[in-house]
Amino acid sequence: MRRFLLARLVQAGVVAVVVGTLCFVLMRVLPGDAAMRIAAGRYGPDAMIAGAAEKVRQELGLDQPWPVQFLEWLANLVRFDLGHSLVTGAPVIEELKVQLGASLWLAAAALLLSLLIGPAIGIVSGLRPNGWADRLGLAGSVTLRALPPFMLGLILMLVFAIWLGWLPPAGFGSWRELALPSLTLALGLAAVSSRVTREAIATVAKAPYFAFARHKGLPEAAVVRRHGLRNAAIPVVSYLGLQAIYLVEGVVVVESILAYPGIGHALVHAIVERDIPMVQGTALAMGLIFVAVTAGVDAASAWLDPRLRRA
Amino acid sequence: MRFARFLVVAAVAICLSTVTNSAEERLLKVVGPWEIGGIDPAQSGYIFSRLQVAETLVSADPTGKLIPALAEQWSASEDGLAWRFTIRADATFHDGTPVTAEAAAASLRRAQAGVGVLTQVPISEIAAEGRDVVVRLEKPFAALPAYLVNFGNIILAPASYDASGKVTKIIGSGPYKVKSLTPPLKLELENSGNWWGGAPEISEVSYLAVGQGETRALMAESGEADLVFSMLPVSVERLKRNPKLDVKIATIPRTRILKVNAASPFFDDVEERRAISYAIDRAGIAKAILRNPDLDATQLFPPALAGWHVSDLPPLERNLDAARRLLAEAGWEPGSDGILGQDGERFSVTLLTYSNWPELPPIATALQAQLREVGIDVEVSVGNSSEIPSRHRDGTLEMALISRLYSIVPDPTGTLLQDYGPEGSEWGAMGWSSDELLVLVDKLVATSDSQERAPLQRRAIELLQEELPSIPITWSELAIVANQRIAGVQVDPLEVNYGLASIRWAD
Amino acid sequence: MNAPTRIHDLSIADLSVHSRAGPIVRDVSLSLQPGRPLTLLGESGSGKSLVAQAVMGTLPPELTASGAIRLDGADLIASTPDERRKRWGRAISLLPQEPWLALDPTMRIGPQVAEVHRFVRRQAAQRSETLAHENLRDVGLDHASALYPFQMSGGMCQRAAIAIAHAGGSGLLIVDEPTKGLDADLRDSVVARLIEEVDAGRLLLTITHDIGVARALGGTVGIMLEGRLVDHGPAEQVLMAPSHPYSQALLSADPRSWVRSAPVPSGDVMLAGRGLAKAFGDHTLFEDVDVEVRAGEIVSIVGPSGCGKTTLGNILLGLVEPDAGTVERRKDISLLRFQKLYQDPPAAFPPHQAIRKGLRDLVKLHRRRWDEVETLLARFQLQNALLDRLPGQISGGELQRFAILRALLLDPVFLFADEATSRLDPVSQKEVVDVLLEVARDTGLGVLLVTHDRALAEKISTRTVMLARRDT
Amino acid sequence: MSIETAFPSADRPRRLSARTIGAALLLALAAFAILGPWLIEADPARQDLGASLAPIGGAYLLGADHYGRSLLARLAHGARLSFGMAFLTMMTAALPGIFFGLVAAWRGGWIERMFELLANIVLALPGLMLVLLLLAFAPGNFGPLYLGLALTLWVEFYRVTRATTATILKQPHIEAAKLLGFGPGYILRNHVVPVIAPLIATLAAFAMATAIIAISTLSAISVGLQPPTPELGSMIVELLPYYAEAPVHVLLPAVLIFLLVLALQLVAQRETR
Repeated sequence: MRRFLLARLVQAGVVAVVVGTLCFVLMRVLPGDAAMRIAAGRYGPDAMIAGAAEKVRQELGLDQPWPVQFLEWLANLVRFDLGHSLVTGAPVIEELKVQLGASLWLAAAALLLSLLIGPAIGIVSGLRPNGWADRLGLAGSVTLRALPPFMLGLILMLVFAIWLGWLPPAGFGSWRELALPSLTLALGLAAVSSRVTREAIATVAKAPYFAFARHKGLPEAAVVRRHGLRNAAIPVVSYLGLQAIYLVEGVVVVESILAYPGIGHALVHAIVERDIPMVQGTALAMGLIFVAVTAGVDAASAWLDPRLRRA
Repeated sequence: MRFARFLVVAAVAICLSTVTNSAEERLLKVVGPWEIGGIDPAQSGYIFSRLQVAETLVSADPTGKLIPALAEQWSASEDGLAWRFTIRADATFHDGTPVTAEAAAASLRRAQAGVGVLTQVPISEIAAEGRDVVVRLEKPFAALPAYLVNFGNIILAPASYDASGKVTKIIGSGPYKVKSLTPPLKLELENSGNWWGGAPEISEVSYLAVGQGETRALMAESGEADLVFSMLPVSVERLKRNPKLDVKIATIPRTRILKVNAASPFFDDVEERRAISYAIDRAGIAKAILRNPDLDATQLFPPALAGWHVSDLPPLERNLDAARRLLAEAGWEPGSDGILGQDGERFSVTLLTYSNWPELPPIATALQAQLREVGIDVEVSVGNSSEIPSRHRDGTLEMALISRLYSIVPDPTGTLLQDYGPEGSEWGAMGWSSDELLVLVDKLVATSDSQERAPLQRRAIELLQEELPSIPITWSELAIVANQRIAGVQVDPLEVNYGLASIRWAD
Repeated sequence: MNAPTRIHDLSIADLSVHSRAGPIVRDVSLSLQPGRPLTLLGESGSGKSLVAQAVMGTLPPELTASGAIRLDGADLIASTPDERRKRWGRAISLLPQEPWLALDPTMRIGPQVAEVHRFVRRQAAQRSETLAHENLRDVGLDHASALYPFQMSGGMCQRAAIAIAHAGGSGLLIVDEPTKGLDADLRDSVVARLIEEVDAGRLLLTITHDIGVARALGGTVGIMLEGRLVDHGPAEQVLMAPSHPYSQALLSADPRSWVRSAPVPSGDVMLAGRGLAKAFGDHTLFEDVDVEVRAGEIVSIVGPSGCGKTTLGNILLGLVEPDAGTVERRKDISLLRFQKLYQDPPAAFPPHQAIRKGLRDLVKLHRRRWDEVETLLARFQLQNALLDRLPGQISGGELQRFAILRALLLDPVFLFADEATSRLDPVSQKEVVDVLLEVARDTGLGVLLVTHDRALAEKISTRTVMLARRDT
Repeated sequence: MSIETAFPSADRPRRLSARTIGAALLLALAAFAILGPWLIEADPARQDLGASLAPIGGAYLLGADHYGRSLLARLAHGARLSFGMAFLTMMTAALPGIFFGLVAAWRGGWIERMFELLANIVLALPGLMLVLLLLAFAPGNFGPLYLGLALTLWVEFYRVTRATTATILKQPHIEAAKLLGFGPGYILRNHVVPVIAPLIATLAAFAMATAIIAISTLSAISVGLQPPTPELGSMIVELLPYYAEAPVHVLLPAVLIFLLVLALQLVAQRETR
């Protein structure tokens, strides 16, 4: 157990440094005058940028040689200080708290929703392969996967916000604003997870231990509950982990269409405005989330499948 | 199946809470495109000014006439080198402290040291004397009060700044005070309770920044927002048909112009610039893209801008033959591929623009297609707005489509001063300058007497029309959608202040 | 242990099983009483398992059974799926083949037994656990209730399955290939266990292709061929004096009844291992083993599974590096002439490549002539038609002979036969072994035979090396 | 895959038909994308503001967009663009992915560990960020867009190839083939490729689908390709505000994307299960 955690920590460290460095280098070699862009980001296109840019340059010490700036960043990183946003001037940590927080809420809600939809459908289809439920599920999943997320988002917006008028088309704060974006994401996820679950269940249903459970005389419900779900959950969980990773970045589209203040939204702006600390911070956060998620998945799988606990 | 049960429960829960939630508490919901970056006045002061959280010394009414705000009156010394602004006695900041001349002077000094418009005023000193803020100048500058209207010069309480002089929170003096701020998208306001103008009609306001124009329209239609700012032209059509909504439109002193590099071989000759102007189908653009034929910019300023629109000026219009003729005279011959050329050089230019204003890229593509017809090959590059200033400075800019605001101070003089100075400016002329215009602008800056100004203004416009240092394309309008739940909404073309305080519930 | 619900008689009358294509089991009549276990012998596809499935009521939907199966008067064929299902665990229980696959890999053994008390016999959770523990103790697994299947040996899993049958308290026990995948010693203990079941008053129906099991169980024996019951009677009679020719063939195919015919070495040492040792992690397989194989002889390595037989063979072939010791090969002989036969014939051929393609490429690669293949085919009685099938479509026996044929194309001097016949039914095993012996004799091929079947080793090997399992 | 062995009779015909439908659809779309642009002489960038939102039928076969550009022409070029880009991206991702996968599985050891690390880093880097960063180099250009996508997509190919190949190489028939004197080349051709080929085909189809969606999505949030490039995603977003006046116009590009991805999905069907 301790070795597991240690390994993860090391991995996290490596990811942090690699990702951060990579962003730094990329942002550095980007064309265009950073100070100008930051100024534009700050004061908007109506302002007289040129003058502002000079002030920005001095204020942020952008004229320092880049090794100095990089070492500074590293040093701060060790102190868990991600620096200040060049544009808003707020500490990156604070910005992340808001934006990453929002995205995580969104992601969590989406994941939960997709868990309510996907596996449920998957189990129903998997227990009767090629039954009508299965075919319906397949059709649905293929259709959903063929829809670009932004189109799905727009469709849902038209249906729920305009025609039915149930939910606000945009914004954030209460669950009502959360509903549309998370549903958009959830449907996309469920489209795949339902099939994964279906495969898993169908495979388990043909396993000798599933048959033996029946031959023991257990009632069907008990067979499915005690010997079906857990075994089927193993592949599903490891797959969900993968999804969760794509989720965190998949939110960007939904965010920009549905005016949701998430990490993707922030990332796009940060890159356009050359807000290096924000980009590094965001990437860092995402990288660490990746590590955390994989760790979580490993733990979950180990809990589900004792065979993985060997050694 | 357990999951099935979950599903049902969830569904029921959602429906129920939809019902319960549909009964809204009385909160004025405002939606606009502007995100709240930092809270420094120079950055997002306009939001706090428009939402009446913070105030400036001087304000302007929708016609552009200067009106008292925190300063109940002001006057200039004979030589025009010293201005006195008297702070009204009954003004208090949201933290309860009175608005003193010293506090106001501090805010202004800070603004002057920053990057805002005040940096362009020849100020030698800003001091507080009793209830007066005294601004001393190096040379007469009649437009000073107008400059103070700009959002960069809002007056904040001393407690708003930290030791280093950085703004940490917005403590203004307006009818609304900040309840909560979630950058970059959300701002919640409540009745400040101590505004000199009396209590606002509606005491709770929320502002949400929504970047996508289409989404803003949907929010208006779905009734999720009471007041929505700057609608896309296309949605306006649709919204007008909606019985539950009022659409209010005002032409604003913002013109979309084609900034050309008059130093480059392509545009060095005024005939060439005229040719370009002839090649452009403004009417088509206004009709098809802006959905309002009246926005066709026949000259730099729209009729609404009193004293700055010369009605009998020959309009800029499309005339392909004239365009071709002028280009031919300028020595451009069509090449084999239909693209013009002059001693081996193809008439092929890059048109920079940016998407901060969603209509710019479409207009750019329209221009691209139209210029192609007279044999000019244009490559559109949509980038960051900062590229235009930087390319202006290193002189590599060829053409840029920009949206220029002429009411940064209510009086366009300020902008003209910026844009058509001796060596041009990043949002104005490039490689072009006119001594006559410089003289005109200097005079305009020095006097505030409209009788004196009128001929000067007229001449300035004519000059710009003849010389076309930058080519007007279309004027702009501000479309506001108000739900009929609310009444008393009026549009401020200068976007100084949205008058939220006077909005009330219709019922 | 809770006494089994008494069942006095299972009688099968004129049982036939039909598929769309036609009957695949014809008029089987059998009967089974307490104290006299019934064992069905026959090669795979002989229909013996179908009979068991008919009794259990687990025939695939596309198959239909006719005739009568009476369990104390109740007709099993006539009964509805629900009625059948009600009997599972309560009246009839099934010992699955390869129990380590039939136990839930993610659940401890204790609960897997307890749930039978809980959900079948409706006991309280607490009580179920105690009962389950008793069941486990009865099969000598009292320490194992907290183990997961993957932590238990094949034998333990086998016994756990029996404990589950006990828990249900059924009176009829159907056992499907109880010794599949178990080595000799374990086999005997399983058989002993089954006899206890009979003594406890259960009816026992066993399906196997292992004559040893049938002999050990005694009682009644039936021999099936192509869906027919060709021989049926008391064990001693059927197994001593079989009436039907197939029965005779089957019995004579049992290594025990072979005449010893070990080839004599026809040349000098082809391959020798000296002082070989190998360990995986901290588990030592063997130490200081000496083997040498001379031309034309068959050397057998015998030992229980997991003792490192295969590894030893691989070391000699140079596929695995020994931890200690040396392997001496004749320098003047190309490595290509040291070949190997695999335990699972289908796995030794690329699954999606027709046999012909594989052989053609081999012939081309080593510039042989195709007619050599033709002659070998004739010699091993392999029809040309088989050449165009995929490995999956050919019986194990034939496939193993193709493997030998393939090896012979490189005229090998040494062949490592790794459990080469353990997955084959007796008859095809005999055929393959005969081929091996013949080849060894004619070509002076030295064979290293790895097997867990002592009888087989005794009968055909010049010398035998014993490896014991060392449990560390 | 297990399912198939279980229900051959029930499964085969349906699955096959789904795939054939997909294949047919894909062919039709490919034809439209390849032939369309030079059968339709109309210039997709040619504006005619007079004919803004011209109705379907009429002068323009599929109507005209808000600038009066022929939708038919734009759809054809858009299809070609999405298709071409997707294919290019897929190839650029697949070739190195497969190659690395094979090498890693074959050589194992530190080479494998190195590739694993590389793959993990790429996974940890938000793919979106990679694309955005690269796009920032040359906004609105094809190069960085497709490079960024390829950079994020190759991992999938690598992992599948490596995993499958590794399991194949463990099987006895490989050892047998080696003992029989067959070289790596032969083993690769006859033992490995036949097994991984269908998997790769599936991945390829999915990768292309992903690429198409990603491209259109990026232009939809206006960080992708630039006007007047007839890109399906940006076409939808450009036309969206007019959904009240000309709903069909908005639907056309949407439907085209949908069909493209759907076709690829269907083609990929069989091996996915």
